[in-house]
Amino acid sequence: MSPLHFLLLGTLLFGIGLVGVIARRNLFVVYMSIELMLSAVNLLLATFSRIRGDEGGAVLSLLLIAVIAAEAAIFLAMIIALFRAKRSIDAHDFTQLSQEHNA
Amino acid sequence: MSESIIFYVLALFLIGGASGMITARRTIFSAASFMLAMIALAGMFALLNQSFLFLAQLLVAVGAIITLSMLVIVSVNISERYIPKEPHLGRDLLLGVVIAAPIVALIITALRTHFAASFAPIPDTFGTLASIGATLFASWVLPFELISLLLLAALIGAVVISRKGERS
Amino acid sequence: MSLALLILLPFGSSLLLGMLYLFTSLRSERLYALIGVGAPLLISLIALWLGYGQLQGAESLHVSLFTWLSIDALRIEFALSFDHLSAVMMAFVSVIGTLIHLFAVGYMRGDAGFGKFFAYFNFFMGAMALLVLADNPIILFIGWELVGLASYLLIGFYHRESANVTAANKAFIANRVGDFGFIMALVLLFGAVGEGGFSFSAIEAQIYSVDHALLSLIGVLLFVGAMGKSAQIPLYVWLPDAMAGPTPVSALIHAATMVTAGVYMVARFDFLYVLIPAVGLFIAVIGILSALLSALIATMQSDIKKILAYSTMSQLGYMFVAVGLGAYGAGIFHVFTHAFFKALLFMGVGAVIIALHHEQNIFKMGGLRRFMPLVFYPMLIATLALSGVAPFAGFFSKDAILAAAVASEYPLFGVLGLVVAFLTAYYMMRLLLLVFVAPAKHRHTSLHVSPYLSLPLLPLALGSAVAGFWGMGGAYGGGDALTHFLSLSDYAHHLTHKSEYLLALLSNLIAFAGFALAYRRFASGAREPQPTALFERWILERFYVDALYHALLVVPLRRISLWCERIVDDRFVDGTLGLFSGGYRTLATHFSTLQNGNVRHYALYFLSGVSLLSLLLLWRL
Amino acid sequence: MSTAALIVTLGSVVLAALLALMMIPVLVWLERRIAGLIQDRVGPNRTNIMGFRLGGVIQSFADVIKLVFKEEYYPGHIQTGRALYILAPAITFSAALLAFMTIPFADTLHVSGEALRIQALPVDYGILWYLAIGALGIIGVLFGGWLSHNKYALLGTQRAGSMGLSYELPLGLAVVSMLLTYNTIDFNAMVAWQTQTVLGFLPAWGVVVQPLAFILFSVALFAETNRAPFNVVEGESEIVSGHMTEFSAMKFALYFMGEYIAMNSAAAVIITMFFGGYQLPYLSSAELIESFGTFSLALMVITPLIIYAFIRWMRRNNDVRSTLSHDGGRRFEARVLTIVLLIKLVVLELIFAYFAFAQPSALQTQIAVAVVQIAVFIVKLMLFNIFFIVVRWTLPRFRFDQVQRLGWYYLLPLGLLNIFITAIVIVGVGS
Repeated sequence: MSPLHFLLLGTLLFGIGLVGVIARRNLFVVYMSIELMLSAVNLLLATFSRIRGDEGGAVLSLLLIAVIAAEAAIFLAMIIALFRAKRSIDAHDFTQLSQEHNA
Repeated sequence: MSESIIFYVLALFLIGGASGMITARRTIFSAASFMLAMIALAGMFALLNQSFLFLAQLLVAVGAIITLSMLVIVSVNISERYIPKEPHLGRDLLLGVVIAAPIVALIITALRTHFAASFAPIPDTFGTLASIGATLFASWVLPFELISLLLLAALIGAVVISRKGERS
Repeated sequence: MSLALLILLPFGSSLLLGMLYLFTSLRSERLYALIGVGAPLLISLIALWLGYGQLQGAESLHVSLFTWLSIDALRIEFALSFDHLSAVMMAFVSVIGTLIHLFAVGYMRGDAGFGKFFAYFNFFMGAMALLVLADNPIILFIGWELVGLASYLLIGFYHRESANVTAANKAFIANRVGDFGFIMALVLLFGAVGEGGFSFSAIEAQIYSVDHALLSLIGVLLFVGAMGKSAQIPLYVWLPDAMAGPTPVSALIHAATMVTAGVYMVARFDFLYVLIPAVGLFIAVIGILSALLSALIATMQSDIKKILAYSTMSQLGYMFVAVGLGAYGAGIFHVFTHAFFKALLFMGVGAVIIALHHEQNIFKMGGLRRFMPLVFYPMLIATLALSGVAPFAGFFSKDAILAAAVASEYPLFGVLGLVVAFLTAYYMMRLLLLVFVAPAKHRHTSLHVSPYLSLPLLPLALGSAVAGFWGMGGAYGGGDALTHFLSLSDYAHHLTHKSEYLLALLSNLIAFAGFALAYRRFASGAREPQPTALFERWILERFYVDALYHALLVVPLRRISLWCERIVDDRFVDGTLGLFSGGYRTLATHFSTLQNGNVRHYALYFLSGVSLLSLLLLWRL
Repeated sequence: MSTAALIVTLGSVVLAALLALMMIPVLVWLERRIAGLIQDRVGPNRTNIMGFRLGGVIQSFADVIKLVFKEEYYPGHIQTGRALYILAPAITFSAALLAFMTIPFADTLHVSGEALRIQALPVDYGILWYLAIGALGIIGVLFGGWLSHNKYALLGTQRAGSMGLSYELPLGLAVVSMLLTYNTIDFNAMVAWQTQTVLGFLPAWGVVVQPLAFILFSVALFAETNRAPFNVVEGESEIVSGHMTEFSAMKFALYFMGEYIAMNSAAAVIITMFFGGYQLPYLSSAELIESFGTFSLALMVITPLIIYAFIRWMRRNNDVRSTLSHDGGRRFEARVLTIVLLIKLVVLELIFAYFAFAQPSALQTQIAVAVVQIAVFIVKLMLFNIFFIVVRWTLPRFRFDQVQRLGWYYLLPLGLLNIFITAIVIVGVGS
């Protein structure tokens, strides 16, 4: 079990998160996929920290966990707001960025 | 040897949980799978001698975030009929895999061909709360403070965004 | 420093008033009036003090505040000067301005825009001071434009009625035509003499080196500017319409001060005009035509303010005759005296209008002498002065002009001037009789006139009576004091004393003839005229000049514009652009299906790109 | 891993499992009996095995058997997600059980230079583990309640989730102030810190040093464990049984047991952090080892007195006083128990005598001290469990909004205030 295993695992997790963001319409799953990608990065950070024997990476990873928590708070608040607005958590229902739907 | 076995078991849970999360049609199963993955990830941290990260992962990622997500599902009462149907889920997932594969492949190739490292010898205290704390407050004070600011902003933002009424 | 104060005080108080009006809820008329009248009062004190210094033979003042523009050879100082001409102008502008401000306090009482009005009014005072004190044509032009702006703002003061806004626009646009001429003249002048400095004294020093033809062109173009500002043919059409503004505005701007700016400017450029007598003749012709035409129109008008407006234009015609013939002193003299009695007339009319609740038709008035003697008698004095009855102020100035005209190479001007004098006497007496003497047509039994409205008339009445003595000609025992004080490049005319007396007698007789005619026709009241004769209809319709302008300028322009809009714009310009924009639109329609507002899809595009790049890198690796 | 370490670890795990699992029937029994006591009635005391009632504990075992053998029934409307539906109670149960695992039952043994912790999970981040794992219990509640497809369950779940979140904060804040005080996250070190004295005579227990933190911590734990007066999650009179409404048989039992284990864990954490843990007041481990002979002598005197009193009490109360009862088994049970207790007394006296008069080895003394400390721990644990139960049956239930208001408006600011004061005091003392 070499460091490479951890790194490959982290990369794979990141890829899975990517697929989730692209393929899913359920806002909750999209949100969790984003969290998953962040966590994959976290795993990589922890691994690098362990490889170098440097705790800076672990600290960074710790800070990243805090960022994940902040992201969760905002994303969930947004989901609540969006759900209240349209009674839906389908990403396809939220297309306010395009002009024709604004009218 | 035993570590290898633990690694592979955890990796199985991790990949399985992650895949289950993006394939499950019901949000609740996604959340359950995600929880599984997060717990397995905590295990990975433990395996990397990052005992504090292990606890932080359990405490924050599992304890707080999953609970919060579930609470949102429950308290906003996003029941079955509000969940998108996603009739072409299989096709979409395939498309996603096709798009993500080259990216992952590139990183993996890069890692395999240009990265050769082994674990450095580490002291016993590596990754413990005291050690991480010392590092954190010795050379990472500014990021730490900034993160606290970020959390405060997120806190206020979450309150403002999810507040009822007043906004038209 | 005191010169700068003359500029800064009114502008500063205008700014203060504007701020107070815009940003505070303060609506105390007392405060606004205090500031609004205080500033002109201060500057008139300063101006009188400085003018007294000039009268005692002090050096003319020059002050350069800062260099405004410095581009290669173009070097424009923001400089002010205070010489004899400025002193005279400044003195009467500020004094009469102060009185009219005082009058306006009474006139505008209760108006919602009280503070705004005084902000504009003080702004006008500042602009006028800038115009009069300018040391070079550029600064003069700035003042020139600013008084135009103030005039525009004040004509359109009651902007809720579209007619007033139209009138304001008309004034502004007519002035722009004149300003175009002015600016062209300045450009040419600068091209000719600019490198050696551009202050009036510098220009005067170099003027002899300029080609005569060019100089004539400059003179004509400058006069075009004066036409616009001073309402001469053919740019006079705005002045009658400008009566839409509040009456104090008409009194201050459209009678006493701003409209004389053209005369002042020509007098300021006297050194230029003496070199080109042909252009002077042209000016005189325009002036006498304007005087005649407007006097004719005035005889048939029924709107009390319009009569005065046409009268103003007619008197301005006199002034241009004077300056055109080279009698600059006489011209400025008439400007000076005219300011007093015309301001007085307008203020009296304003008092009448206020008393009759904004009734302006003279045929609906009458019998007011009983109610407002404090208005009637000053107005009587002003009428006599305007009609040139000795020994009131107008007599001396008008006589000076007529004498200059008679003594010049073209005595026809004198004859026509006398005709105008007759008409003037006629329409002024008609006005006075119909308003004050003829039987009343209204049902008011008691009319109250505020002291604010009547008291400022008294000093002006005094001025109208005695102001002429300052410039009294030699024939009457005076010594042309004003003319000598101004020391402009007057052409010296020689008329024997006897012929002067004869001329004076003639003009007085003519004036009384006019009075008599008016008395015969209107003393016992009259109905609104129903024109029968062709000539009368012409006059009533103001010689169809407005219609002519409409037919000659507006209609063809509109036709051309329509043609441009339909053919050039639609077919050529839009067609070419449409080709491009249509292409873009087609492309955009196709691309916009990609931009469907779904953020996930945007992420998909982005990731597809990354994916392709990754593939490329993998292949290269 | 040495043999001693293996033995100690295995022993600790067994002990923890026993303390967690075997405590459940006892707690259920205690709950019912104390409820009966408070409501002026007897409580369950009839069930017996050959006349043995053990004061009614047997009733609890009967209940367990009933729950185990009950038919597995699934509500018909739960079509999908049955696996997770079954898993949900297990999550809650195992989270509660795991949270208990870092509680130290006795002081660290030092065997041949090796420090052996008497903890099921011998780690030094005990309190963090408790917070991290304890918070997972709520997830099982959320899953189970959501998958029940039931209005009452949904309401209960909403309440559970928001309660969990609101009271996690005062809990964490109280813990932070204690961490500041103890300067450690290790339970053992915390217990060691509490062997000091303050003001010369008071044991430096957490409750003495930080009374406010104790109040905050225990109130928050009452809420976290859904105990009255904060049991709005179940709120029988309002929402049937909350998230447990659609659960039956063993699935229900897991939730049920999970709650008791959580309560037990809470009691254990409270005594570890605020009541000196396994330590006797005034007697640190080192002092106890040093003077264990004297201590044994004292025990030799006290134990017979206690057992005598207990036997008298038992015989008096276990006798048939009423003519209505024809149950001769009671007298038989009392007689048998008396004999058992007397044998136990003799054995104990012998052991104490050995330690008092013979010369035991250092290891023996250490083990004996550990046993004493375990006993002390259990006694404290029981006392605190009884406290939990008494509170439940004494106070009425809060309304849900009142609970939330209490958490956010009072406990949270108080917790922050407490941290503030603690920090100031520590800086002041430290400098």
